[in-house]
Amino acid sequence: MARYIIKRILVAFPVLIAVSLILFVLLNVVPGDPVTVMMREHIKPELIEVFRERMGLNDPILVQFGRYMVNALRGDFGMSYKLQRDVSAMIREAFPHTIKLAIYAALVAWIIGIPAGILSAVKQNTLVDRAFMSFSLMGVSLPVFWAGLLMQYLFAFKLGWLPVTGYYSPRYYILPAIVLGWQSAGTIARLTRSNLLEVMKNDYIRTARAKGLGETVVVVGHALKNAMLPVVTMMAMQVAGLLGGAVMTESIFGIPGLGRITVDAMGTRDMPLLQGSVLFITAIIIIGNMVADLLYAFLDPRIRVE
Amino acid sequence: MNNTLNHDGAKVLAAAENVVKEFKLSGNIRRGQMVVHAVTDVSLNIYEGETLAMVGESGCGKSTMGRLILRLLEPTAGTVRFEGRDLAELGEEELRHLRKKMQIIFQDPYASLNPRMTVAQIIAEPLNTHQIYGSQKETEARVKELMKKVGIRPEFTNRYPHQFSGGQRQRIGIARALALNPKLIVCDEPVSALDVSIQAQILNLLHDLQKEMGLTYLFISHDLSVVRYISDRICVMFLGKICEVGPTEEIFRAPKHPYTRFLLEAVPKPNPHLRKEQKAFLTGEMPSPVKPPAGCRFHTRCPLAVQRCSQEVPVLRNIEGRQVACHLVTA
Amino acid sequence: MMTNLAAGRAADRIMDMAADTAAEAQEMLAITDLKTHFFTQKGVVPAVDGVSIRIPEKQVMGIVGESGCGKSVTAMSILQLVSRPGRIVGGSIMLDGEELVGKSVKEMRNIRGNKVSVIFQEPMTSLNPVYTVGRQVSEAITVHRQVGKQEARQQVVEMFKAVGIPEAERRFNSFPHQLSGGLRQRVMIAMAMVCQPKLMIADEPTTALDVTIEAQILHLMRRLEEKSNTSIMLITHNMGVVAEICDFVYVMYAGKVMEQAPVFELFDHTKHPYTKGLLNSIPKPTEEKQRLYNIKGMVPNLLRLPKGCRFSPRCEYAMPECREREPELYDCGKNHKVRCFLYQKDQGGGADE
Amino acid sequence: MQNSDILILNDQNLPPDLGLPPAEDIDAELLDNETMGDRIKTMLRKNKLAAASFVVIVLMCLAAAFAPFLTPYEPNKTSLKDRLAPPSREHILGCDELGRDHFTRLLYGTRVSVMIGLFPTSVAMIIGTVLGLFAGFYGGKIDFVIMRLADVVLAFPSLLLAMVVSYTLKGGIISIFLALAAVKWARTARVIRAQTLSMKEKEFVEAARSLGVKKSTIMFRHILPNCLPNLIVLLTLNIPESILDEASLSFLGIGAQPPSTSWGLMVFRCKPFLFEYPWLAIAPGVAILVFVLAFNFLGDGVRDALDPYLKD
Repeated sequence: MARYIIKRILVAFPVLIAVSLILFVLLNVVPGDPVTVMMREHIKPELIEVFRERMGLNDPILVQFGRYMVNALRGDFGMSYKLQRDVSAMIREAFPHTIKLAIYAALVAWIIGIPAGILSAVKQNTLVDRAFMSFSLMGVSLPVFWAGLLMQYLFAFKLGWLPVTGYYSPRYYILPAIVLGWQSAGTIARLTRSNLLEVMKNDYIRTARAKGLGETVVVVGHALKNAMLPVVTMMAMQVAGLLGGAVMTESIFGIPGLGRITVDAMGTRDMPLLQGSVLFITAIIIIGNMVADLLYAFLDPRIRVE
Repeated sequence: MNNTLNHDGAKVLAAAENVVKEFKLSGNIRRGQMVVHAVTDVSLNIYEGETLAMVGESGCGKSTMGRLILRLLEPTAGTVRFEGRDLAELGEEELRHLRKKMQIIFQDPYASLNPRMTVAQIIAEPLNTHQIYGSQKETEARVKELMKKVGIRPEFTNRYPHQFSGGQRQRIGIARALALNPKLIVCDEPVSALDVSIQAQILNLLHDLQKEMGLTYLFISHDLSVVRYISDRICVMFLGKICEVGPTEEIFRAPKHPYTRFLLEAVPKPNPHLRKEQKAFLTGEMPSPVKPPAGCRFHTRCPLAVQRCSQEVPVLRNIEGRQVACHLVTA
Repeated sequence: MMTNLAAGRAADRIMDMAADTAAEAQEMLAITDLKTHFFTQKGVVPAVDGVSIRIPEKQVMGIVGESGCGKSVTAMSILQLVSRPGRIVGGSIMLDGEELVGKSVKEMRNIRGNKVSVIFQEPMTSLNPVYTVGRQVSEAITVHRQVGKQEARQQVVEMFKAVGIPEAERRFNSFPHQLSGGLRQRVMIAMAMVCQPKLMIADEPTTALDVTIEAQILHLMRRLEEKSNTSIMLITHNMGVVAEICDFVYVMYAGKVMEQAPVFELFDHTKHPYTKGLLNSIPKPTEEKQRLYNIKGMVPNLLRLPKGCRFSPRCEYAMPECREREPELYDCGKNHKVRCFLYQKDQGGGADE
Repeated sequence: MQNSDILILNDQNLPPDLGLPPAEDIDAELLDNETMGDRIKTMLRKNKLAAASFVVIVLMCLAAAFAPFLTPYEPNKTSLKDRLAPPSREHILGCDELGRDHFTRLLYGTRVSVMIGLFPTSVAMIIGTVLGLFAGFYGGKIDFVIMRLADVVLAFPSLLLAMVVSYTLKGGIISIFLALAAVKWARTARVIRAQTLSMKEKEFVEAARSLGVKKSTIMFRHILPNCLPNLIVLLTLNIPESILDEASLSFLGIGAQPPSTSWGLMVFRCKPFLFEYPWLAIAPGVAILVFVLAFNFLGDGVRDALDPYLKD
């Protein structure tokens, strides 16, 4: 088990570095000179070269990458071109908003998704099943940005129950969390249902019934644990995935989280900020996936007990 | 084991010389690599026209042995010869060519036929691969001939495998193996997935085909009654090593190796009068092929084991017309 | 799961029969004219089509047949665990004088694992991979007996010792994947025996095991049967296994019992052409190498059973009569019954049905 | 190996072993000879929702193809007097902020979604299939390189990666094409690799090897056709995802660029008028939802129908 953990962590590292490299290269081949973006037009052409040299932009890309990574590990993501602020400080400010949103959304997803999935499986091919599954499919098919707008229109503007945008109290997070969580709820419900149905076909379920166990004990006691193994992994991964999904939600609901920063940075072509935030989000997702794997290993005795 | 003729004067068709096969277990980083010792230092001759049976329990390496003989697996060490040629020295093209002479029939009639090919395509594949016939017509005629030979109605050429029963599928697999007129056929548990009544049909078919075409079989099975019916010689394996090799009837009449004896004893006989109240049977489980016991691999389960058995690996010795690997057996 | 409606209807009809069967109550299990059908899209599959089986106390009773003959469905019918789209459509199952057909789901639960237990072919897949074997076996106790955790544990360890699991204490906390196939099957047997059931159904218990392990398991079952009051219903396709441990044998073919006799009688005086065929298809050590006897053709499609005797298309003794109507089980004395017109004249005590 | 009959009979499709009369008179109608196509057809007959979805998809594709014949307006023709006109007989969905007929733009937007659903997905899946086949079949270093690359791609949230790629390529439909293709191949490669690995162990592949069949033939004639059900399933997952991703990217302003029409872009452009002219933003959203939902319903049905093939 300990070795499994070490191995899993060791595998995550190269992925993280490769991801960073790809991002770095992608963002650095963007046409448009960063110096020009930073200084706008108020710069003499001969000075551009000087600045480029001073900023190390003329070095080979791998050297630049190495320098960037060394600094990033020290918590220094450089300065935002546009806002002339420390990128890491901006990320530090934005992250709590995003993580809050992600956790609220995850709660929505779990509280709705898991019971819906279990009920659908138990009542397979009934009206309940069909209703839950249609609802889940809606969640998966819904464009997040549009659902957000629609809810703003309905619950905030028309009914006036909830605030339109902002981030001042938990009330402000209700709509974004529902919008973001619905999609995950759909995924979780569908996965729970299909896993449970699959597990119910196993021989050991027949054994459990032959023992004289009641149907509830069979489902909850014997099937659910097996069925939930992949679901738990999926849930852990989704907390990370929700961070990515927050990009959309935040920009609609005006929450100044990581997603908002990323979208803004894209609009203003603010490279260091964009690079820093995307890298940060991706790193968290990779770590999240790693945790998910470890969780699975911990829950499954076939891996835990060698 | 360099004699190329057996006592009847038959030639050696295929031979294994000190063959070793180890599988590395990946995904484990505990001290060193875990290695499954599937086959350890096995030497064996298969004579032309005979049926040599390999018997043993699961994990004894009999199936691996069959695949090594066909070079579907590469041995970790040792030599496999076919008609006197070392298969390792052949190039890829030469080996492909040689495959015409050796074929295999599988256990699972459901997995051994590609579900997306028709019967005609399946049986014609060897013919097309080696471009045996110039025209499609000739190939088709040969396919129909083969189908008749194995007892499948030739009208069914365009059917898919799932439209046949297990027994019929096994016939199709046999037809595919026969298409190139091979010399050696490795039969890997060909009847163990079939019902008893169907099993008899397939065994008869294999028997008839051997007579008609002069085939040599390496017959891998765990079912001793089947083995007794079909084979001329038997090779008993335990945990990657040969225990005993000899003529079928003699081994059944008087097994020499303790494992062979227990194995024969354990088989439930379809005769209640042979039921014994206190039957001697082996205790314990098969040891792990990852950490095989030192010395004789059978010593942990062998009630006759003495100290020597746990220290010294017994060699396969010629005793009264057979070969036995046991310290305790003497002539 | 079980369709109560059909079972109820069946039960009504059974009530009439119950009076007759009650007389033979010393039998542990008495199945009478059991019909379990599967309602598939392509039609009704009569997997079990009027089967009557009796198991006296303390006996090992074998059911033999090839795949699709209905032997497993018969077993599952006893537990009423026949999966959809199958259900019992008629007949009676009396367990120690108690009618099982028509019992409610709750009543059946109290019987499963308690009075009737079962072990399956694949010990690997029959155990839940995420729980320790000890927990899974003690569950069988706690669900039926009012015992504490500690006591259940003790009983399980006792049982583990009884079925020959070495280091029983330590094995209690093992997960299934840590055990070998033979040990897993012993765990299954422990689970089946732990409540001292009246009947243990063993559905191909050794088919997935190696011969030397098979011999161990068969020996164990024989010993358990002698020591306890449990009757065993052994389902197998292997005539060798039958000869090895059974007292009485039923031979099934395409949903019906073709022949039934005490094991020595069956092997010594085989009567039904199908049973003969089965026995002759097994290569015999005594014979010189010649062609094996084989039954021509295949098991019929249950959706389209042939008219008359369902074995007649494959039978070399078939007479015109065989293709016209179905033979009954004819009593040939010595507790030997055969469903074949060839033995109509031998009939001693009259037809069974 | 003998199956217990209870499990066999549980299935609607009786296996041939049980279902065959003597060899002399095999009765074709009783055999389980349904092809994949048959199964999907049967599913469509039984599953009303999937059938309706299929019709919706076909209609929307037709609408995309024949857009010019279905509306009298030009998608990009502005008309100041019709600026933000409410729905009326002439303009059934009203007009946008530049006075362009909203319904017309919606129709033309269908083209973008249909194309996005089909092309980048197909390209990504072809690449993924080939890479997955090679990785699974050859193993070793090739496998390692391809699969680590897939790991890296899958480590990104796909939308974020698509955003970055699209940003690098300066937006526009083409950049979305490339961005989606760059992201979506990885999952296909993984699934096909896993399938190839399991197929490689199948005895019929070993049989082909023992016959001396060439490796390339084994790969493309024996293994690939057996991946077909997996590919269809992946397709039913990838198409709706791609459509949604395009809409999201366009909504963020890094996808389709004006003046081209795209549903996501339309929602983005009409966002400022949400509270006064809600239909403008709602209509393209409904279009996206209906289209994606239809694909998902159909996909669900197809997956159910192909279930037995996936378990082979």
